[in-house]
Amino acid sequence: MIKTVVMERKPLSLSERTYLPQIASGLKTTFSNLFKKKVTLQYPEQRPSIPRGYRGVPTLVKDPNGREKCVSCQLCEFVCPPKAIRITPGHIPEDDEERSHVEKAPEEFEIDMLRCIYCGYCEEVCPEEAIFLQENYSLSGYSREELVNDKEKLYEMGGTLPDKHFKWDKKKTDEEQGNAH
Amino acid sequence: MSANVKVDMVTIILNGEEVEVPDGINLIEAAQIHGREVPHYCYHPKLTVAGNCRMCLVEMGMPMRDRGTGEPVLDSDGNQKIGWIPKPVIGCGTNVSPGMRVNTDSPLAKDSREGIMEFLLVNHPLDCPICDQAGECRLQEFAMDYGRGYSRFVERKNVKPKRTRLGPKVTLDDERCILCSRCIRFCQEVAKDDVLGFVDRGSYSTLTCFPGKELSNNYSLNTVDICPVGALTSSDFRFKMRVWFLKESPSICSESSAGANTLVESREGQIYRITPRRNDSVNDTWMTDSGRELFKKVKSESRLTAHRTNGCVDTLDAAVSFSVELLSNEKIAIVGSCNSSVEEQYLLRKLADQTKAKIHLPGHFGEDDGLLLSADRTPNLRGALATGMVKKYPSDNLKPLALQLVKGAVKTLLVVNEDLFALGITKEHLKKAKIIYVGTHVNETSKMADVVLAGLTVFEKSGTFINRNFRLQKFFQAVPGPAGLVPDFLVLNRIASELSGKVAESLGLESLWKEIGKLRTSCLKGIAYREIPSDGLDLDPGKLADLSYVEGPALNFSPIKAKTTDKMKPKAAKD
Amino acid sequence: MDAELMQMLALKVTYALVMVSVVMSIAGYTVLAERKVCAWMQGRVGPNRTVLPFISAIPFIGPFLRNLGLFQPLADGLKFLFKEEIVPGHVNKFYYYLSPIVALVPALTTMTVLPFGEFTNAEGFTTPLVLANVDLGILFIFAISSLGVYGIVLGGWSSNSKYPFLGGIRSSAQMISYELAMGLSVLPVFLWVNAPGMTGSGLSLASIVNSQEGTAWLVLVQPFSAFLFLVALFAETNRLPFDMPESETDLVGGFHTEYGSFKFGIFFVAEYAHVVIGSAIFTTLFLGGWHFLPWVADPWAPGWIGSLLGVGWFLAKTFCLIFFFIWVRWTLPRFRYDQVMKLGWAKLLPLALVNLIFYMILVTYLDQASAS
Amino acid sequence: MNLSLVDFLFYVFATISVGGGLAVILSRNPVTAAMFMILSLVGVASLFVLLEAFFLAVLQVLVYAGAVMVLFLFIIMLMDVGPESGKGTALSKKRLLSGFVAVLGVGFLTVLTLEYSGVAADSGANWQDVSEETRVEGANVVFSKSVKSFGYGLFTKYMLPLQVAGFLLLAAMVGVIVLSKKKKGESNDEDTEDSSLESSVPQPEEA
Repeated sequence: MIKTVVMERKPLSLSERTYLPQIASGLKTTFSNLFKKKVTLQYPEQRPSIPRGYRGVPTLVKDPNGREKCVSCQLCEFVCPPKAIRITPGHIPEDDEERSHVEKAPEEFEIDMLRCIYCGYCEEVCPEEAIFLQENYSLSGYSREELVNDKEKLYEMGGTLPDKHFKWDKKKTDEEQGNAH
Repeated sequence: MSANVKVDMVTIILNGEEVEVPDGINLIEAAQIHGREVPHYCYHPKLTVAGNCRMCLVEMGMPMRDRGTGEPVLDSDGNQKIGWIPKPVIGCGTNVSPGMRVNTDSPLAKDSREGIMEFLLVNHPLDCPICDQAGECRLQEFAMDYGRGYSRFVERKNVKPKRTRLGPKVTLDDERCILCSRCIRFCQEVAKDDVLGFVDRGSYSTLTCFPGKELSNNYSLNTVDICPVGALTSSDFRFKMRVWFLKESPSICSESSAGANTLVESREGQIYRITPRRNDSVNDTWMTDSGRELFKKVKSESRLTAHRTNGCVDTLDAAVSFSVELLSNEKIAIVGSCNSSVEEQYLLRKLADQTKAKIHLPGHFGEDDGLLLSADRTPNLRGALATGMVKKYPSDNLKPLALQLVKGAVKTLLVVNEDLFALGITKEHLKKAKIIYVGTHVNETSKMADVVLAGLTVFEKSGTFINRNFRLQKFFQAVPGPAGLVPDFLVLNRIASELSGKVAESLGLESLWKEIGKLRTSCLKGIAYREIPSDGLDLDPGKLADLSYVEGPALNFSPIKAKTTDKMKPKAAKD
Repeated sequence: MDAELMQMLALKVTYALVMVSVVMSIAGYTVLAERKVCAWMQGRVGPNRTVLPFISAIPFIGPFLRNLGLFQPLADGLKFLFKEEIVPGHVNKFYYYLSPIVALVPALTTMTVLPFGEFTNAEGFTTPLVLANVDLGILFIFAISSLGVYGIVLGGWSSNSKYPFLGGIRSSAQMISYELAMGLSVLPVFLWVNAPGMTGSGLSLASIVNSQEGTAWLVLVQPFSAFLFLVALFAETNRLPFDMPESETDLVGGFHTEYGSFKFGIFFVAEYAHVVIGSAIFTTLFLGGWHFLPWVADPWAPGWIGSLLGVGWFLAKTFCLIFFFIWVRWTLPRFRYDQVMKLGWAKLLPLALVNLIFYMILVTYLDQASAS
Repeated sequence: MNLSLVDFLFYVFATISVGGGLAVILSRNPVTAAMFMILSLVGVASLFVLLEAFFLAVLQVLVYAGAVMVLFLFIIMLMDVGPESGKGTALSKKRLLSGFVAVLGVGFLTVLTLEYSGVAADSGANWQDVSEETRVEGANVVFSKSVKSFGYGLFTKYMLPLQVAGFLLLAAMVGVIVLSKKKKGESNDEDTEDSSLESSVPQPEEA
């Protein structure tokens, strides 16, 4: 059992009770700070370095073949706490050589950045690794409509990310060789 | 399943617990009664047992008897010895018998399930993100509950045809099929349209339509409902919405007097699909394809979304007071509808009594398909009879009204949701008559009407229907109606109140039913709204049974007259 | 009215206008100084974005001025001017409008009796540069500046909202408490200056300044009085560590929480005008006014140049004091309300009394000694 | 009438003082009344300025307008004194009596003023003469606008009245302290308003 020791505060001396020496030393500190190097980041011209794993604006990415990865499973829409995501699912037509085996793709994909709270759940839940919160953090617009990112804008911001899975590529190879019945 | 049939109970020992179950049922049902889930794919309570998925494997044993003497074999403690069957048995194909020992979660049963799950998943594609079944997929659920959680399969998965068109409404993805054969059995046994089958063997086995045929009967979408995986999907609902977003509201199919129980599935005020709701006294677990399409009329172009007086959009207050003005005149006739709910028909009858109007009721009839599409194509013809709105069985036209119009005996017409011009009335007849139209969609009558009171569809309001079995069934609002519209029964109530010079009280279905329950000569006497069970209430038709109904024998239904003459044949359509 | 009177009036009005504009612009730039100094002390750079179209195009000088934020007060003023006037519905309209005026007017009025230099003409006749050379200068300043509290109290009360009200109440209590100590702390100064054998006459500020010419500044003679006066001055100008009426951290914005746009701007400027005037008074009383250095005669010759240099020197001292105000604000935390009250009544007031009595005795003793 | 600037200003300030005084009585809102009182006091101070009694004027503003009235306002606001209701206009005995006293008082003052200002007697002296330096009888003290001589006057010829006034004030202060001091064992919750007031009013005795 540890015994609690009550530390008595040392009584203040007369000079301490007037506070004046303390005030003087405080003044000295602030004065010396006048001439120290400033730490301000001149924001629009200088940009901060973004740490890894930063959660910026959510974007849609394409796979290395430049194909749409999102299959509109709507899990992000489901998991989104502020209901910022709105997806209209759509078919991929059968005559689309590249992607017909994927079957489904979003017809429209909207993220309302006025609602988004940058929680990153959408990125976490995405089974196709199609949605990423990237480094862009400054977002502004003149109207509410402008801040609703549609599919086109989301892909424009997202770009292409390296992909280790090539899921649909494998699927296609399987189809072409091997186990087709 | 009828209550009056005495069911013998037998005692079995389920997971070491002594329980009583009805005699003759299989182990899946028996376990379900006592809260134990036995996972299964091919078994369906309304179909014959196939026993080909092997998912429902359980451990089973019987008390041992000596083969020769039939004496019980006792162990050293003096208890009867249990003869455990060395291999697991399928729950669906094994019926209970007295003293039976069943273990649904013994290590053997668990191990069997895990093995079956692994086999089923060997070739099943990981399509869940794009698969419409995701969220209501048995394979997903059981893989979570009973699967081993990882795959030892390293080879390439089978590739089979995807996006195959089975029929006008059904799309097949063969890769996802687990060959449970539910759809095949449904087509053979219920729809009586034997078009589906398996071809090839082993891993090449594939579900397909027989050559030259397609799955095009009016019950094809039930195969989608019973498919435990995403192999069969509705072409219409395909990729429209994920099922976990959908809100389910119990409703009644308004297609015909069969009154199939349904679930209306909607998201944010928009209906995406209608699925059947199990009711063993009405529709089992089925419904028609045509009935699933009815929701499309809710948002159609021809929908009436605002009240009108003299062709101009107006408020409800104005429209009602104008209607009251018109109805205060002499020579009024009312055209009721078999599509209206019981409550609306009752209020219409009240209105007729107040205005001394005669009610004409046209019927809508078609072919009877012997299942769930009856010859009477309205949901509530018997409601009109039960509320006493009409006494006679309706005919398919309005000739008496036409005659009266010609005679000039009718000056004002209140039409509820019927198109007069489709029922033998001509513009010539209506020259001098004022028309008040209460309805949901634009038709020739609503275009001519002086007052249009826009109403709500069956999906936007609550109420009750009486089906061909004289079964009183409730339906509930699934989606909000267009802005500014109120349920028809409230509109009719306002008109009725204002006609008698009172201010309309706010009215709920509960309080309206207190009034309806007071009808003296009706079979609705004494019924309270809240006491109607969710799966319906059988009414005693009384004298109404003697009318000549048009429906023929069908699923869970035999015409009452036929029943009296033909007592020998039990339940004609059921097997 | 005769022409001479008219001429005199016109001249006085012109002087007053010049004075007002000078003080106001100093107040405006004090705001800038506050923001800059605070930023520097906190390792930031402060306002450095405002540009004027042509001046900023000048190489080197333009960017330099921009970095100093020299045009910021202009932008701030314009912002206050063009912001939407929002008058909350629950306020007492009349007093709500009145209080900013009441706050600003005393701050500007006190400077009428404030001498900031002197002019010696060819005949050697010296006139102090002051709008009204009143004999009772210091009392006048106390009297008028004590009226300034009404602006704050009324502003807090008329806002009809709890935080401004608390700010107003605190402010009035604080002003009353410290006015006493302030008055008592300057009494020894006048006692000293008016003592037999000294050069001062009455309560005139110009004579106080002139009594410090070529000899010790009063801050050296009466450091304790100067200290008490300075502390009371901080409290009277509502500067940290005594900014009870505002106390952003516990009262949102204090008395001006419900004020916006230009009315807030007036409050703001009034506060800084108080600081400027307060610094000037301190300079006058204790720092030798426009005179060069203690024990050093003014190195400039009398005449226009001399008086201009004197005024400049006066301003320089004032600016140093303003800087001190800012410096203290960004160094010290705020006192709690009860601490402020305790300090005022239980510490400052007795100390001032003791100080006064000490100088009374001292002056009498010196008088007796010189007489005998 | 030929108005000089000083005359004109006199009438302006007189109007302000008297009007302010009337408004103090007539306004229903206590804060407004207090503000008018300040206005009235400032008006009086201006009259003092016209008399070239700067010291008095400044003291008037400093003490009354600057300090006393702030306390007034402080109390009014803190106690949350609402506007007077307009009810009770009926003539009660109390009202009649107070009206009578008021009329009597005003009449008395008017008579006194007319009598002693010399306006009624049409003497050559008018009120401006007061500002002239006049020797106080029997003493070498100059009663003037100069602070120095003012001080001399106070501490020589008027020493006794000064001391008496000071003693009276002291007595009043002691009385206040005695009255406001709580008896021992008196519970705090008897009247919460007072105690809350006490805690927020500066209490020099506490330290």
